[in-house]
Amino acid sequence: MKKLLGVVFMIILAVPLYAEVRLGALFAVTGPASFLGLPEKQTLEMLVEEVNKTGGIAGEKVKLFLYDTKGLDTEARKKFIRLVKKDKVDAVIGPTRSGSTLAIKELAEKYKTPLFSCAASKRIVQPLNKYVFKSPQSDTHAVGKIYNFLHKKGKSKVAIITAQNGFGDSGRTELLELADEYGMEIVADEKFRDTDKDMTSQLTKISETNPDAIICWGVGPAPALVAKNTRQLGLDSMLIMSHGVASKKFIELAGNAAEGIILPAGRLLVAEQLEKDNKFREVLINYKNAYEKRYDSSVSTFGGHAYDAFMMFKYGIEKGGKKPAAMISAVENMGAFIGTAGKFNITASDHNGLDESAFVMLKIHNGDWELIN
Amino acid sequence: MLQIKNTGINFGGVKALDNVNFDVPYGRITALIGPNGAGKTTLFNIITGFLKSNTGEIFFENENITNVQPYYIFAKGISRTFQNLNLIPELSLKENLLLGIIGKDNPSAVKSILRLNSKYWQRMEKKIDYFMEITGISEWRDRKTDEVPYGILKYLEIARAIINEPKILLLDEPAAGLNNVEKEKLMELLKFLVNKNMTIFMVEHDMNFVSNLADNVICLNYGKVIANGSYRDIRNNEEVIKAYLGDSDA
Amino acid sequence: MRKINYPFLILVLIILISTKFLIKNEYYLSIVIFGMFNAINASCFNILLGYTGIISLGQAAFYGIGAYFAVIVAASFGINPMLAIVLASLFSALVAFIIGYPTLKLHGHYLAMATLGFGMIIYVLMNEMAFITGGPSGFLDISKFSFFGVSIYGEHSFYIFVAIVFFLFTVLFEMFDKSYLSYKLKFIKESEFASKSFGINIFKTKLLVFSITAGITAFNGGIYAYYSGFISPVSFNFNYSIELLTMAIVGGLGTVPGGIIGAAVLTALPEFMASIEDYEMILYGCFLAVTIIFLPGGLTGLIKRILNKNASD
Amino acid sequence: MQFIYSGITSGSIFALVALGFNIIYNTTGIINFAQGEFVMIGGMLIYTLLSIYGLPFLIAAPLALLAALFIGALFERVFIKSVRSPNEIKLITITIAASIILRGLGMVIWGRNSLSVDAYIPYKVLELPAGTLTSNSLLVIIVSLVTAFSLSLFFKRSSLGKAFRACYDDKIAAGICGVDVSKIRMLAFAIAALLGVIAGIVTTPISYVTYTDGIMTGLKGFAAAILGGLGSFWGGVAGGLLLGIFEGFFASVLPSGYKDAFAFLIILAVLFLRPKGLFGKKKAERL
Repeated sequence: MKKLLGVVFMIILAVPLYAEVRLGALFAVTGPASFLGLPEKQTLEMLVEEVNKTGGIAGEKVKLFLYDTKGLDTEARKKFIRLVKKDKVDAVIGPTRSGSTLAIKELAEKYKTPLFSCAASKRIVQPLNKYVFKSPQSDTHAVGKIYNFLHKKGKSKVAIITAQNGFGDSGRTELLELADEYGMEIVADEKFRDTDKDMTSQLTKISETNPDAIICWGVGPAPALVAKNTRQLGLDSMLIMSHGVASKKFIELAGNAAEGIILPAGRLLVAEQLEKDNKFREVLINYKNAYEKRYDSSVSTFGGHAYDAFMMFKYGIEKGGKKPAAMISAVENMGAFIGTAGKFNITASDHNGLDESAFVMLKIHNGDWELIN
Repeated sequence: MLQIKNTGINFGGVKALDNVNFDVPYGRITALIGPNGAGKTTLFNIITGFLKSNTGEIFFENENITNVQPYYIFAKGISRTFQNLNLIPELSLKENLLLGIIGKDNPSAVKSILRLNSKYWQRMEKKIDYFMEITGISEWRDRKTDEVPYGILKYLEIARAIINEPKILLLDEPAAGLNNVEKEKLMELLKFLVNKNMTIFMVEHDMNFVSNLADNVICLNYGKVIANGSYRDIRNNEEVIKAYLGDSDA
Repeated sequence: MRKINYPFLILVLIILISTKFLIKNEYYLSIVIFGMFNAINASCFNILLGYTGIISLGQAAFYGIGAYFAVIVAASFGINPMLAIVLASLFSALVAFIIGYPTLKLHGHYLAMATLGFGMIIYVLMNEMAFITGGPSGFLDISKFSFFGVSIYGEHSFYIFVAIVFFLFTVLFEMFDKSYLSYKLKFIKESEFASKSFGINIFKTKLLVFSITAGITAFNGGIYAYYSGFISPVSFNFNYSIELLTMAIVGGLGTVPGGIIGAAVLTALPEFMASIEDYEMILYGCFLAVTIIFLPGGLTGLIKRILNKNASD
Repeated sequence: MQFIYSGITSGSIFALVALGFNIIYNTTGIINFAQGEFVMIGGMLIYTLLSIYGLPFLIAAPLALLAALFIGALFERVFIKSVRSPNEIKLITITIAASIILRGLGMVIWGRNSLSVDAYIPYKVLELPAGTLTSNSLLVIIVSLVTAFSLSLFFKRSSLGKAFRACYDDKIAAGICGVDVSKIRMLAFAIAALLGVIAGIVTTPISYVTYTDGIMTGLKGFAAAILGGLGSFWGGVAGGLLLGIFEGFFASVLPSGYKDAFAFLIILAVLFLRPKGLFGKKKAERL
């Protein structure tokens, strides 16, 4: 009897000894942004599983707490507090949307919990918050890449058509702000809603201004409609999309209308087309193959954001441990690392660490991505 | 007291009321009879301001009240009841009775919420008690309307219509749905009210009820007054007999 | 003039106080805070629909107007947040008055459409007037909240503040429920025709109720903005108005506890189901459906029946 | 001018949804907030039958329509008929609950991505005066109009259709005269679902289908029905087309961000001037 009690006692004692890394995650798994949130969720679940199979991080298993934000700010806020206060996580990956991230930016500092956001807005890291990192490229870089490309082609009359959501709004702001710097003239500034089913009215207005290029900034099915309607109206301007459509799904939806569309995107989509000795190739192909094998659906750059965020987190735990300050300083001193979005160089003053080189320009050709050199 | 002059109304080309003329004399009971669809309730609705007449004028105490707003007509001292009762099931009888008075007194909402006008409410309680007494529904005072017999609700509705002490009471089929005992009681109540100098104008189907009460009967058919006189005159009027027989043929 | 239901108010007070002392975890506190915001909004919705018979699918817009107006005014003119919230509340009441003037002449589904359209227009304005609202990306520049010099920050102090506001509103709603005004509204709801013929100025009364509830909702919205520290249009779209509708119905229309119980249950429910993920939406819908199908008086009706049964046993 | 073409295309879909609203409104007096979900389900069904089971369109479409009738009838039996002591507001809320359930099912069954099917007829751009229309858009317009006309014939000529109208005029009287009001109700939901599924089938090749689509589609259809006047058959059609044209018009003359606000502003203005919609009839109130 005494022996048994002893064993029980040992087990009770042992539980806290058997420590684990507690990782929180917030993704918009349902709601209008769910097609972004789902690959992020799947990627993270896959990575956590892999890491645990190989002994965890720094010898501790990772326990994942994942909640759905439904794409809502209030939900993100509630669930973040839940992660911090109820589940007592060491760090949080996500949320999917910029708005949701901004809604909890201050809370991350208040609760001293590192946050690795998967949303793009540069307002997430500017002004800098010590506890908040982000893994996707900023819109500034995408816009710069596009304007550079147009500049080189000698085009300057640009019409923009942007989505009425956080992503489109952030892109629009950058497009307008950077236009002067690159000598671009914005001749039309139109908008559409994610739920719109027809964009020909806006595009007719655009066609009257006769632009060299039309830049469409949005995510989801709506940009595919923009592409279709552009073809329908027979506009011969160059059609440029944002990195928001960088998934195979977009080509499927837009069908023939996708042909010839140009967009900036991470290298993930063209991993196979990279040269053999390209430093990104191995990382990208490994992730891509693992994801596509596991979930039987084609990889998207959004899932890649979760991948990169997890890599930051993993490094932070490995080198800094679970103490927030130490974890953050470890990530800040991570040095250059190759992620799916590009080459990160996170520092104490730059919590994103990507620049324009994270993007490559792609062209859609024969239903597939093609690298433009 | 109440004068209907040349009143007419059309509903999509159909003349629901056509050149109606009659007076409702002071301090009497006047009944408006006629087959279904004759336009009786329509006339009530015109008098109380819910429908706008196309022609004619209505005078109340020599004031032209044609097509004015319902609340103004109410303020002038014209009160009415309805075919379906329009009582509130979740409130008690007492509270339903209160509804008859607040439109007239318009007690301050803020004071009422903050419970500052208790003197007023004490007076109202007394008033409610009195009118429940005369309509004979005191014992049901705090019951909800779905817990009491239909006849009681009819009395309650009349109590609600007279609690604001109107000059003239318009009753839309007061005897409908009542049993004989209840009808007797109602007749007594109405006689009592007339003795108290109230004028009553009612729409009623029950001829027995009308014959016992009405000093004056007006018969309406297809929107026209076809007879006007005492019950005895009306009963022998050929057109009235034809109208009712025609009705029963259908 | 019925008697005020003191046991109910005392029960609410006890729950609020014991929550403060029993719940230390900020997560649970934050859920309770959200529950109280929802409860005030749902109660306002309940006064409109359950008492007066006005179906307003634009309540989220008033909530949003309150939130945006308060933070924008405070940020632009540097005035005290509390004053800004009061101003927001007045502004929202004014907007409701202007909108209500033509709208409240409509009835039933037409009224629903008009208020819904108003909500959509406000939503578009929140998105498009980016120069003052920050557009779809949201409004970040929200100052710290203080109440007569007492700084209120974090879940614990906000809990106390919101709980006080919530309790005061609950007392107000209860006093309203027992006043003649609530009878008058119910009379209007039961029959506009009859209430008109008893001299009630329906339009004026409706307009007054619509404006006051809009003011309360906006007041609540202002506090919400300071509590959350970030607002963006998605929090104030059509879906939120629909949520308020379901809260009021599940709780029980035309009763004071209705809005509160409905809000409490429907705020807490998704938290319990958070780990079910994909099936959450279906379960939530089923819960709603079952409540509506089997509980005619909502949850309040159910509780009343149980209490009455016990009392008669 | 382009806005007229695109307006008529999207407007004819709004019209179909508005007809669904009207049919249910006329027999039950309620607004079915799940009407938009029927459209979503239509798109999903045709996607499943065409792209997953690989059936030819001529088999898939009738199958989807049959399924629609079944879903609509089932919907009425499960959600509407079972409500205890029903009143208008409760019935409306139960349709909201149902729409949440349908949306949830849509997500679980068909996933979160937008789905698309190949066009049913060859893609062609028709050059029209000052604008263009695709062959697929034309198909949408034709199918919607044909559906509306055949439905109006059904209501006018067939005895079942007459029973529908009797129900609208007076439920109690219709019941006395031997019309099975409960059956008519179920049929009304079946027809409404059918209309939704037709709309879903014709739009999916053009504008895809996503599980969240129902909310906006339903809202626009509701707006169209109100604009035309609730319960008015051709009012719903006119309301739909007008709403579509308004939207296109505002998108093409104003900063397009404000187009929805203006579309709703127009609806508000119409309601203020004509409280029963453009073609709504005032039903005599019983006092």
